[in-house]
Amino acid sequence: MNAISTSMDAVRPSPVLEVSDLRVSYGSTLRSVHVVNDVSFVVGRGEALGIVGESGCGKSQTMLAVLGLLPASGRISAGKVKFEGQDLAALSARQFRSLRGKGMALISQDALSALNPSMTIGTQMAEPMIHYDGMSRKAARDRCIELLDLVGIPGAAARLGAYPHELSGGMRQRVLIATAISGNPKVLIADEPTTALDVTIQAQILRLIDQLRRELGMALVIITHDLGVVAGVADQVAVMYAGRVVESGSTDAIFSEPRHPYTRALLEAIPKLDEPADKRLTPIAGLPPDPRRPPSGCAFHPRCRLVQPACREQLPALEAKDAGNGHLIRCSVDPWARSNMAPVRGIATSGGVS
Amino acid sequence: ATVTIGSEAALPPLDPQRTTGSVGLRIAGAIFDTLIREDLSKGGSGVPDIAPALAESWSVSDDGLTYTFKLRKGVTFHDGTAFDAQAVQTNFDRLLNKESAVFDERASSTMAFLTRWIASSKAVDAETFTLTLKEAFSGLPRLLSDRSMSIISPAAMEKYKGDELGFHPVGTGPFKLATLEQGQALTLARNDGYWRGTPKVETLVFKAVTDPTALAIAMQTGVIDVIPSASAEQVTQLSAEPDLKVQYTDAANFYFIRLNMKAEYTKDARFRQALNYAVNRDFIAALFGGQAVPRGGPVPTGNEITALAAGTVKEYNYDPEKAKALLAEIGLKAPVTLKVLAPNNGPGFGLSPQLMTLIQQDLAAVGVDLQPQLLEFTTMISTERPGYADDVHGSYNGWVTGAGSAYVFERLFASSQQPPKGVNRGWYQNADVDAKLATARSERDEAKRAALYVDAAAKVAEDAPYLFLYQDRLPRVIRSNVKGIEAAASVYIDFSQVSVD
Amino acid sequence: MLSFIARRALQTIPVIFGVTLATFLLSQIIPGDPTDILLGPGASEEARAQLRQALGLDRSALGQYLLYLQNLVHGDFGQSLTFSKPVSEVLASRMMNTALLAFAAIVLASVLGVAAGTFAALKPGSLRDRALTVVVLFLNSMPSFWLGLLLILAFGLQLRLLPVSGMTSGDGGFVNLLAHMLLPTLTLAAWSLAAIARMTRSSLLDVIGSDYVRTARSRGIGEWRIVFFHALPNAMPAVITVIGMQMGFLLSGAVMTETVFSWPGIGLAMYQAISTRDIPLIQGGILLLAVAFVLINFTIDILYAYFNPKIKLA
Amino acid sequence: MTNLDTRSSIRVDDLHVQFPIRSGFLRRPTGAIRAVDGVSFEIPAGSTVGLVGESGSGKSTTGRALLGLAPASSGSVNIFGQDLAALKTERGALPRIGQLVFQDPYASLNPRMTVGATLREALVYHRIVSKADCGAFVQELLDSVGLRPELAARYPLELSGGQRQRVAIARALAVQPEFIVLDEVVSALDVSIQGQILNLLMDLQKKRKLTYLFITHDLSVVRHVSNQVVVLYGGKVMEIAGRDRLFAAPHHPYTHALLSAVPVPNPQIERNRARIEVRAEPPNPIAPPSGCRFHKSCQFATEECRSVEPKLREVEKGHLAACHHMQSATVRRALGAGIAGVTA
Amino acid sequence: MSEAATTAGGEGTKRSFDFGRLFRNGTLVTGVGILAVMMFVAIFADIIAPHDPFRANPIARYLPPLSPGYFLGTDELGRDILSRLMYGARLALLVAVVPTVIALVIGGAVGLFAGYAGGVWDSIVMRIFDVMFAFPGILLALGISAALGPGLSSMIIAMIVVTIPAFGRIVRGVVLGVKEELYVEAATALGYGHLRIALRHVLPNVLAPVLVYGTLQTGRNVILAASLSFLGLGPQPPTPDWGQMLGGGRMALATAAHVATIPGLAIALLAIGFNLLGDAARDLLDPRMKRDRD
Ligand SMILES: Nc1ncnc2c1ncn2[C@@H]1O[C@H](COP(=O)(O)OP(=O)(O)OP(=O)(O)O)[C@@H](O)[C@H]1O
Ligand SMILES: Nc1ncnc2c1ncn2[C@@H]1O[C@H](COP(=O)(O)OP(=O)(O)OP(=O)(O)O)[C@@H](O)[C@H]1O
Ligand SMILES: [Mg+2]
Ligand SMILES: [Mg+2]
Repeated sequence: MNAISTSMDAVRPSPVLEVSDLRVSYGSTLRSVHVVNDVSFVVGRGEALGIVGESGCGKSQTMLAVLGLLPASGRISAGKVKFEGQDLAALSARQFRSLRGKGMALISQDALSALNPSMTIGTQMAEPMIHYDGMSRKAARDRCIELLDLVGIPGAAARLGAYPHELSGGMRQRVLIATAISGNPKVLIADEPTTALDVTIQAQILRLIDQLRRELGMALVIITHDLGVVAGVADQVAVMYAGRVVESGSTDAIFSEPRHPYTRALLEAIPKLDEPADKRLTPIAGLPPDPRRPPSGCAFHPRCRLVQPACREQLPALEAKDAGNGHLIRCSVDPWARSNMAPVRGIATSGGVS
Repeated sequence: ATVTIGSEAALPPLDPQRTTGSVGLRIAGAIFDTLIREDLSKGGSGVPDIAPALAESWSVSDDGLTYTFKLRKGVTFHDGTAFDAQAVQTNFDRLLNKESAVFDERASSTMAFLTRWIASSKAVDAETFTLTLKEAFSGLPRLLSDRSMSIISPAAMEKYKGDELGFHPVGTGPFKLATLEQGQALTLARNDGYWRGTPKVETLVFKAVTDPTALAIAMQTGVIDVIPSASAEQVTQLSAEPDLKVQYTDAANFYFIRLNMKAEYTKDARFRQALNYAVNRDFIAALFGGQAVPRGGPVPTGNEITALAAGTVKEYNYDPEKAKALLAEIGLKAPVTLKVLAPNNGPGFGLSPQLMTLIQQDLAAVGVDLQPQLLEFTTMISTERPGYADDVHGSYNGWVTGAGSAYVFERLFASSQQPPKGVNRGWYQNADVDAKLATARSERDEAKRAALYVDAAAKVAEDAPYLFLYQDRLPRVIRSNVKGIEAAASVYIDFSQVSVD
Repeated sequence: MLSFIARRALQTIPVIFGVTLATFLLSQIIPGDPTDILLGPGASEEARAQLRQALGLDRSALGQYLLYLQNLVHGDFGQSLTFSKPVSEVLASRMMNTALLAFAAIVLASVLGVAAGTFAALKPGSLRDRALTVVVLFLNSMPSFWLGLLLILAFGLQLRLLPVSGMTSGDGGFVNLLAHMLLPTLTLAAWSLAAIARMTRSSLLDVIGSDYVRTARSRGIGEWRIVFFHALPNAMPAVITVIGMQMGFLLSGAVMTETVFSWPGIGLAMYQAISTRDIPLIQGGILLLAVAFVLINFTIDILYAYFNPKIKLA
Repeated sequence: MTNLDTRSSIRVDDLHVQFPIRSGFLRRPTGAIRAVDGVSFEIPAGSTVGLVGESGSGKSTTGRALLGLAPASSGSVNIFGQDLAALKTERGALPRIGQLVFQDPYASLNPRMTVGATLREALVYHRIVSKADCGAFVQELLDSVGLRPELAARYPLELSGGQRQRVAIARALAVQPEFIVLDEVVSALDVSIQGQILNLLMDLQKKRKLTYLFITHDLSVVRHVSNQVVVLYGGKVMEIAGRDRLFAAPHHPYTHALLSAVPVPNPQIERNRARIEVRAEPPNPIAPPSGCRFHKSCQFATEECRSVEPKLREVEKGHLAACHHMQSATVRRALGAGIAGVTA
Repeated sequence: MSEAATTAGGEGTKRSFDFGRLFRNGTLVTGVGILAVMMFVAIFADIIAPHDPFRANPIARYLPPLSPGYFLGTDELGRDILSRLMYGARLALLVAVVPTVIALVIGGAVGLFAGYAGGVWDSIVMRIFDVMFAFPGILLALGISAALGPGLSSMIIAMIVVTIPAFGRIVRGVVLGVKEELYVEAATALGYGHLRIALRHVLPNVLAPVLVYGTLQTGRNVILAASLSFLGLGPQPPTPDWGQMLGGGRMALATAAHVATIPGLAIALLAIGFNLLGDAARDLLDPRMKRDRD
């Protein structure tokens, strides 16, 4: 459908959200734990960025940091977040507040717990409109109905008086999307918006988000652990591991030509509908690291089949290598580099990698 | 002007003939009159004299059996009913005549100490009333001055039966009931036509403050003007206040452990004497912060015979060696365990647990193990009422009512007063004492009578049926500007004389 | 909602029934002969026997219980021995005083407790949060009668600012009543205040950490609105439960407080009743307070349901 | 697909499971949740049957009913020739034939028992080995699920999700069952761990000749592990087919919708897929719709679908579907188009 | 198992207990510290008490604190307050812990049974608990103590009766939750008997929250016991008992405030000790169990 927009030589649109060298830490400054490290990405106007990674790799923390919603015990200890060129750290609490909802909006993972259980959905949706945008109750109500219609909730007017628990999971997720887009945000951040849903409903919701993004011209950051979801929705993909981005680039590039051993391993570890059914999976051995005790060097080295002595000592930088066109990887081995076609020792013996 | 009296306990219903505690009887004195009153206008030690009240005068027949009272004229009850002989007769009907419509079982039993002497009563004419006794009894006028023999309006008596009367007290006294807040507070208004002259204060308020500290604070802060019965701590706390004065009434009373003549050990007089020698009464006085004086014998200060008895009636002193010697003489094998009942609280018994501890310590020093059993006051009374069981060695108790009269010795020590008839619950019996008391009872020569009582008391002291302990000095705290409360030897106050500067 | 109320109301019936049985049994094990106290020491045996019969003391235990129930139904709680009045009258005249004290205390405890808890929860880990935690811990661990004595010591004895006993003094009046109420109310409220503050703090922290509060923030809702319109209403059910339980404790805590401050309520009457073995009054007082407790719980459950949309609709 | 030799398969026949709904003063049952509403299928010994369907479709309940853990109100279950009802009466018999592994590895292990104790308990309780030999057997079990022996001394809290799931599997294996219900065993695990567990399960099946009922909502996983697939919707079977058949040529519109919704990690395919949308909410299990359970969501629904409940019919050997219209040319054509390009 | 070897490598939580963390937990350290001191004093009262706690000397009564030889002064009988406090610690710990433990065992057993058995049994037990619970604690204790006559044993009985329904309800509530846990279903699937499931799988998982509650309840029972003996329903004089010491000192509040305030402080301190321990235990054992329905 939008194959052209992400083609290699397309010029990327002007950036709305720029994150550079972001670090999120918990605990006292002496014994702090960095759950997000050196994370940088740029989302252009109308663009869709997918952030993928396993549980605990820091996806949500990154986005909470961007939105200024880290819990009291956490903090941004380094790096910068810019929204439309404006450094968010320079904003007053009040300015930041008014940026939320209008500049950036969030759709969170669990739709039941993301809606206030003791307020009707109408009240929740209309709240910022009435209290911050000075809309009349009537106008706000009309706008809510319009929004619910937009996300495909039948009988919207009648649903305004419902409490969240009276709606099914799919409907709640739609309500959440409606509330998120109610301020016409420039950036919509969706943190695992479909994990709790059935596949059929997931497909609908993803389509809905995609469609709204196009219609409203929003930029989208979608966080997920499901590679399939990203493949369908995102233009750009960032793969995170242990708090760091290990590979990023256009969706096509990442899926057709994954360069980081982790990205590759991830793709091979899951059964896929488009592959022979009997193919034996090649799981990634071991477990993701505990952020309190990060491994030395490259965080992935204990699980990497292509590990080299250097990997244990030195943390590689996220760099273009020779991939070009914004495709960045964080690997000192870079086994699939074009200039490095001779197989590295270990690939041949490991077997499963194609 | 208003005078507020602080009460250390909840205010009971105001039916004087049913009430036993001093809290209620104290208030009764403000509302009611008796036929004969105690003259509280003079301070100083000694039992107050008796004076005419509703009875202007009285005479005794030669056989000592018939008392004739000439009643005061022109007195009316607060409800307008005229006071006359018929009214007095109705009051006695309430206590004596089971056929009468006003007869009250409870009042009758409460007043038994008086009515047991009376064979019959009669209203001769409007101003003349006679009481015929079962046997000669010279102490009758003093008994009639007891607050519980207050004369109640016959109209009220007919109107309010049972408990109700206590909530509608109607008497001839200096004050009449204005408002009543159950248990907590009571307001009395002056009776303008009072026969002893209009009282000097308009209102009298009685307020129950059951916490002693709070009562003292109320006194400090001016909420209350009089604490009629103060504790040692209250006296200490309040004596520093410039506008308050402390008054010691030294009315007759005694506190003791009554011993069981039927129980092991205590049936032996030597053992009882040993106990009396073993206790350090100075410690007890110290415990009461000087508000109590040691009393090692049966005759309290303020009794009719106190002066006479001095030096004649033995007072035990602290002599543990002697106690040990006596115990050795009996040849008791230690440890000897004594089981004694004691109230755990109640007016007059606030320090009971502490007192028991002290005595325990003293007795332990001579090899006697005292095991006090603390009970609610009422529980204790109902336990001991039929007389001590054989496994109980005695109980801590006190005696205030009528302790000024020599007749109190008969009430406490005569064998005729053993349960169920009386309060000789320790089963004390001494024929000699009984004989002396019986003679004294009808003896009309005051000097002879007194001498007989002194003899009896001396015998009693020798027999030591009690472990004599102490006498409460009954201190009062009064605001300086409140006048007319004299240090007469009585727990009561003559409210008709109270005034405020 | 109606059916919920009805169901809940039906549930209280067996409980109240059980409560009457329990109070009855309590009186059965209390030693002491009521005739002693009623008639005084000098009464005759036949008078005693008569009274026993009149009181139904000669019947079997079951017979006595049935008589007791029958009397209860007619509003007859028996005759108080110390007050020489029907127990119902004694309790009725004092119920308002206790209710007044308990009500003032629960209002004070709720308002201050919720305010303090909220104040602490807004900045968890801050100095004020810690200070408050310590205060709450102290209030939570202090015997109320001791606190009462300390207050008497401070305000009555040292500062001589406030009256320390009874309900009124002098001519009374509202201000006078308030002055008398202050210390007992504070004493009675202290423990509940601590419990309410604790619960408010912890459930508010729970709610503030919840997903929907974060979502509300992500939509640009201000802190003030978050706390008062999003967090507090959702923290309320837990707080209300605690407040409800506290009401029951306040009624019983009144025994200690009323004793210390000579407050003429049911608690003081019960204390006096206990020291004089006034069985009917003890029985009546316990029954009344227990039933009040049951009814309060009933009300709280309804309130709880009201705040919880999931039950409201059921 | 009927197998005449019942001893070599597990057969479920017209299984119904209902949970009573109680209400009113007396908590009387006033209705029932029809969680499983007439389900029949067969699991040949040594094979894996995948049970798929959306949340609430009755997958777990079916699995639990197979092991006697959910009350079957009617229908029969026959496990390798023995009737479930009969097995239940004999103490310990059922657990030793069929075991269960749950989705949530964090909740399915007793947090107060060490791994060793958990395994020992099962072994000793069922007298698999004597107490004395227990230790060695525990080691063997741990080894068979790929865990180091020293883990026996740990508490579940000290294990990762994948390790816990291995312990749960070991616990099921302890009683040496022939049949295991695997209820969403990998759904809660990280993608990188999923593969480890799936491979382990497949290896164990081969080694121990196990029969699996594999419950999942993830079609890619089902395709990877099972020989046959049963598709549930609203407590009813929509379609049963061999794995390859089902993915290549689904006959039921619901199966098709399901397939078309699975995201594929391939941008080219994803962008060009036609999706069949499921419009309505899942059927209410208390008052299921008349006719076909799926008719409200089905784009091909006709009047017949709304009133007449379709029977499960054999489309070809070993392939059954419950749809009035599956033979209709339009439907087949419409469905066929969506699948092209997804399955290789 | 190609992945087996690597799976087990270098991850997972360390077995070793983090004592450092415990030590840094101020709540725990303070709570344990207070209780340890109290226990020490209680155990060694004979040795460390400067005076005979019973020795009365009214001549030297109401000595203020810091008087020579009497660090905390003397009471209304001239007894050494410090020594009485030390001996009183024994009783205070006893009446706080013993009734709580007994009530925990009885209430816990009944609650476990009711929660696990469910159905009619549950309803019956819960109605009985409801009735017991309908009597506000102090009041019921007061009634029972009054009924059985004052004294240590009747006070303990009263406290047990009052505490049983609290534990019963808590245990039942937790059991209801635990009963729904998957590991209980797993145990059922493994064919274990009811008794084994109740005792081996449900009970241990109920214990932690119940012990936390128990510790907090012990703190409450410290106060309940003090209240009862303040009212004269506890151990009888001259037993050195804090509540009673406080009651005895009450009458001299104005003239010798220390006699009442010092034992009150001791009571509060002991309750604080248990409360802190309970709070710390709750945070350590189960951070999710923040709610305390008091
Ligand atoms: N409040 C906190 N205090 C300390 N560490 C935290 C806190 N919140 C999150 N973390 C840690 O930060 C890391 C990243 O968490 P994050 O929620 O961003 O993961 P995620 O990638 O979103 O995972 P998931 O897919 O499970 O949502 C985790 O290791 C987590 O343990
Ligand atoms: N114990 C129970 N009591 C009452 N209803 C139940 C019970 N267990 C399941 N149900 C209901 O039965 C229906 C089927 O539930 P089941 O758990 O079998 O679904 P599922 O397909 O496993 O769903 P999921 O994918 O969410 O696990 C649901 O409507 C559910 O609410
Ligand atoms: Mg996340
Ligand atoms: Mg399920």
